[in-house]
Amino acid sequence: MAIRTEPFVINVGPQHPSTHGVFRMRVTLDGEVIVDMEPVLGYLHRGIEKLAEGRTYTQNIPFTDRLDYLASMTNNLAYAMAVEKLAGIAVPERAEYLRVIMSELQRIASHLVGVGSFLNDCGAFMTPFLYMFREREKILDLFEMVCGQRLTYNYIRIGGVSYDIPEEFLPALDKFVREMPGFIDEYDQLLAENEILLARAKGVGILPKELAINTSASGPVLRASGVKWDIRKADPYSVYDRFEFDIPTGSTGDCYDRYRLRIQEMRQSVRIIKQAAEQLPQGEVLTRVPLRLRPPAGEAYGHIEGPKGELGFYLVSDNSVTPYRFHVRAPTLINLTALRDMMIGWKVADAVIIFGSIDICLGEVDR
Amino acid sequence: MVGFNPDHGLFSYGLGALPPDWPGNYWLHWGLFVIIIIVFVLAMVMAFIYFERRGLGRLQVRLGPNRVGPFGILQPVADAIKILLKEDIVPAKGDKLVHWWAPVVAFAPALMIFAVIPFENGALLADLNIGILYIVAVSSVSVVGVFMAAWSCNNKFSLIGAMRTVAQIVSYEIPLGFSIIGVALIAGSLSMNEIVTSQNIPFILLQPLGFLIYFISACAEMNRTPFDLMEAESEIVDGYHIEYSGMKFAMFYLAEYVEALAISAIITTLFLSGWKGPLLPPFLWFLIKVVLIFFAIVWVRGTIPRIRVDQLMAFAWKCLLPLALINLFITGIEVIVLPQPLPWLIVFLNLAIMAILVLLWSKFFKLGGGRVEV
Amino acid sequence: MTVALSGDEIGGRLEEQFPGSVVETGLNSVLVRSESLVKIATFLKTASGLEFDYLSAITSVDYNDYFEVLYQLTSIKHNHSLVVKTRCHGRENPTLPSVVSLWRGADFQEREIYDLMGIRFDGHPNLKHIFLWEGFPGHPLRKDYE
Amino acid sequence: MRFERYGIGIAKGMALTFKHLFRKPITTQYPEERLTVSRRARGNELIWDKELCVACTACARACPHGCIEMVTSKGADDKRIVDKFQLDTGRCIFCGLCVEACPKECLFIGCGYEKATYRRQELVLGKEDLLLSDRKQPSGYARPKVEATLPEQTMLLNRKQYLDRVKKWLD
Amino acid sequence: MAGLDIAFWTLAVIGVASALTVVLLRNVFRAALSLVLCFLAVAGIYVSLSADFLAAVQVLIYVGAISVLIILAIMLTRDVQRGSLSNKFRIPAFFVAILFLGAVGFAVCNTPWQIAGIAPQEPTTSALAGKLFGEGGFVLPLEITPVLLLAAILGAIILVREK
Amino acid sequence: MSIGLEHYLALSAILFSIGLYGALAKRNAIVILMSIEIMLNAVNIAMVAFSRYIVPLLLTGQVFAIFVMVVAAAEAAVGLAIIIAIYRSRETIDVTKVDLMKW
Repeated sequence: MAIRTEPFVINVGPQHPSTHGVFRMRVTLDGEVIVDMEPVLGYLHRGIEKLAEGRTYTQNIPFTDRLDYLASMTNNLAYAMAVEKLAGIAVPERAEYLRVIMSELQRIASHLVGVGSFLNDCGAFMTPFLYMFREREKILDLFEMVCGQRLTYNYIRIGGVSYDIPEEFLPALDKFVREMPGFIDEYDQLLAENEILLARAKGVGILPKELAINTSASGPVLRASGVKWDIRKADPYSVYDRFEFDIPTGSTGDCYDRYRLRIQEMRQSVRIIKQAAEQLPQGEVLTRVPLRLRPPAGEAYGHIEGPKGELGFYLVSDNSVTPYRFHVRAPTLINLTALRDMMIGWKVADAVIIFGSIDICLGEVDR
Repeated sequence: MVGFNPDHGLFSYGLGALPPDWPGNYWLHWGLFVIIIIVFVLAMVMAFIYFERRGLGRLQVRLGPNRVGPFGILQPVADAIKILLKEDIVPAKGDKLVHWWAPVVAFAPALMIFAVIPFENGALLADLNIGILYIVAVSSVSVVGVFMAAWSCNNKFSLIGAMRTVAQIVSYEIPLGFSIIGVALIAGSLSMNEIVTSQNIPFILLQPLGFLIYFISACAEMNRTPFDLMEAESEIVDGYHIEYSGMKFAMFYLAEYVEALAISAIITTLFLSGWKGPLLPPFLWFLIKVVLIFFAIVWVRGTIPRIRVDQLMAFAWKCLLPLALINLFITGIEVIVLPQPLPWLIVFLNLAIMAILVLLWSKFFKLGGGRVEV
Repeated sequence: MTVALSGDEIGGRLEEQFPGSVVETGLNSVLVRSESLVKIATFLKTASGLEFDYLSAITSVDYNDYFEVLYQLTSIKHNHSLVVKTRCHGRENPTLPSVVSLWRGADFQEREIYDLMGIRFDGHPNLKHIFLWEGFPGHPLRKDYE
Repeated sequence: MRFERYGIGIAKGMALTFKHLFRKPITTQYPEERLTVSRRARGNELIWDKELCVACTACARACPHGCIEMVTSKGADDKRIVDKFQLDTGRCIFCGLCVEACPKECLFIGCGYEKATYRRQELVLGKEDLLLSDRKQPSGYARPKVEATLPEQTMLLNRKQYLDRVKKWLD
Repeated sequence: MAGLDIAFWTLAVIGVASALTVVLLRNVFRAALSLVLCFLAVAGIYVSLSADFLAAVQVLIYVGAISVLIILAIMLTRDVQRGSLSNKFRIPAFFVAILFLGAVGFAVCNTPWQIAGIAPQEPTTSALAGKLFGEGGFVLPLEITPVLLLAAILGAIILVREK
Repeated sequence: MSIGLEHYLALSAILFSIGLYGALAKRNAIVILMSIEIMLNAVNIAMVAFSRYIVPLLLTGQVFAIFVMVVAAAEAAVGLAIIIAIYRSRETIDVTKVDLMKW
């Protein structure tokens, strides 16, 4: 039995604590139930794709940092891989290992923020968020050690990584890898079995498997729907084929699955980092490429499994120093496609957590 | 209740704590006591704000406010000064008069509750013989304040908040009332002071289920996590006080903490034998228990996520209310069948009953689901 | 490893199925006529052995003479990929058929291309500006945009 | 979802938060306590060694934002001299590409990070502001020689030892 | 009995004034708020009549429940609210009210009330309980009231339910 | 003259007349309901006053006041439900416009 009331429209965002940036949802409500939802984007559109056409290949790396600012390392990596594919540059082995370590650390950091803010949206008053930020700080410390910045790294370069790691990095990484599983257990203990969270998130915002594939969802959103699709396994890049790790998948594709999946992926990332740090070879870390690189005319699409999904860079070169076309396949923008279907029929409170469980970053959505 | 004749009225029982040879007439005592209570409440609220912020900080492995004064003890003062200096904004299309009065209406009932809280034996403003009923009645008035605030803002978020408020407060008042009646049955009185004096062992042991129900529904009444739906920051951006700033917001903020203090004091009085306790002076015992209860509230806030609105209603009507009714029923039988209560027997009996009921309800009660076809 | 299917082979199959639809074939790509895009896309999505159920990305490139739109197709079932390209001419009102009915993942990407590159997609259910505001002059990603 | 677990999940979470009550807070009390930045830190400043500079403008060309302005002229004995060297730190994104591009290793990025000002024009650093001074610490970014002289960042390994070092380094 | 006098006059003035605003104000929401004030004044009147239990119940039921329901109804119907307007019977209604007032006033003044000079019973709670549940009390009517309430609730649900 | 029964009865009568006027003269259904509540309250005052001054020990008036409150609560619930139902089918709560005896 439903009591119908006058539908009214509210704007969730662009300034709203739970839209993770300047995202706006025009939500039509019937009482508390969402009847219609329309995402409104573009508040953070900076035209990076156009800006990149006027800069050299190397100069574009700092721009990729600013796409998904919560996962800059993987953005660097995807871009560098696209350019390497375009120009046919080989990467030293040590650099490949460092890239793997960095991108897995970045995956953990990004998932920490994603899960933390998801739980915050559920109404847990900042506690899980701060616990997760505590570990994220450690990862940022590690990043600061290798490249001197905590947010916009500009570390992974065309042909390798910019610098070799300092000597204190490996012991610190080792300590982090040893401690991290314990912390992940703590997150599990904190809220994974919490009855209220189960009631809030389980069965809420289901994205069915077929719809997930059809809407080109990627990353944890796709895998939570039960599709075992991870580019690290499906199309192994870098040296991912040398490590043992599992691809966790969800069963129903609800918010709870997406949350659990991120936690499980953190465990897998720790596993990968451990193996990579053990196997880390000696040697060069950067193939010298000319500063004003002129790749042969052509096109290349480099894609990686970013923390938020398939991050791809499509580059067209006309044999000049600047890319002719620079296109970003932004995972979070495309993950938002199914947002309306996931939200309709749920309550306002669910809208917020469904949105949170997709884990978007507006820097990347709007570019 | 101005202008009431003390000689035959409700207030003639009160002020037992004052020495009989205290100079001055009744009204002087009364006025003095009112001032003492207000000062006490405001001081406690300051302390609570500090306590909550520091406590939450420690639960979240950070320090909490520690800059203003030693250990940040003056942080509430700094907050107050900051908030008083803020610009006072009234929405242009709002109802100005109602916007002005809403914080007052929300604040006054919270303060009025303290008229019947016994701080020590007999040390209460008015030992009403309907003490508990008075509390339930007065605290239901604060809904009107929330309503006024929500309406006068002319904001859709605050309107949603108001709708949630009605649903929440009206629903949770029922299990709240029923769990209180269990206590009143055992104590045989509605007067707060008599309830304390009749507690040879704390009623939390005799009424464990009642305590649980009261604690949960009191959390909902004063809209604390996990029931802070009406001001849910991550959903409806603080609900009814979305458009409030400056002094008027301070009043709401204060009302929230006064209510938290009042609830802690009521729980202390009803279930934790109030000011009673060995060795230490009664007032200190009272304070300790109040702070303990408040810590529990803060602790819950620091851990648990928020519940959803339909689950909130389901929880009140399908879980708390039946449990409260069963509890009342069992208590009634116990009071009749065991006229000379064997306290410890009843303690174990009630604990066992509570455990069985909670387990049973865990099996029956379903929280979740909630998609509506549109 | 995702197998990038040979463009020549697929192009041959497509030409067999829909004569005259394939313009040229590249290493891993097929350039098709825009009129037969939806037909070909339906075929690629459903034909056994191909089953490109996942549309990774849509990209548009402005080559001054014409616009090229690329569809990065992936089959999750068979783990292979293919790039389908199509072109549209004319700078005033370039139009392509929409593939939203096949892959809903194209929704936001086609809107983005419409917004930034100015290519209309026939059959898109909600072709509006996505990043820029309504009434924004010009299409920023075009090469002649100042 | 049934309440099958009788509130055990809630109890577990409550136990965890209670445990955290007795843990040491992770807060760093900023103005009094400071963490040392890493040896490769890229702070909000650029340091220029005037003597070594050959005025090749590689740094200006490497900058993705074009916030470095360098005007050179031919001086005596055919050496190029720098007439104007200006960095707009308000637009700088501290990517470090200019430092890497410098062929003579005469440009350093600094460790300093408290550079807030009230006026935008104060963020524009001229020739004199870019020179090395006592108050500026060149960072080891792209400069291994400098890096070797700086203390390492070992917060993750040993907090106490690290904080001691910080104290020492500050004194 | 000066205290009682002051209390009565204050409460009476507040009650009458707020009741007048309820029927005279055009803003329905404000009218509902002054209705709350009127209810509170009536509760005060009960206290002055030493019916303390009744006063608490008045606040609980009228302020806490009925007025909240009324305000909720106002909010639900806010898009058709055009204020509280009067119909064409305003002047006849006014005369009817005055006439009624006159008649009652006449009756009040001309009836020889048999005032019992004894002090009222206090506290009333247990006495009321005895009256309601005790022997010779109102047990049967009291048991019928829940049936009435149940019927009202069911009726309300059926009325607002969607077909 | 100290306060007596007459005062309370007069207050009751005034409140009742106000409520009567409101119930008769208003067009907004919710305001009519509010006026009815005022009338019920006025009656309650009279009953409690009678009880207090004429049979102070019997409390019958208070018992009746309680019954009146129960009735008032039931009336409010049903009345508001009717108003909501009318609002939903007619998009109005103006009683003068609800003259069609048809749902």
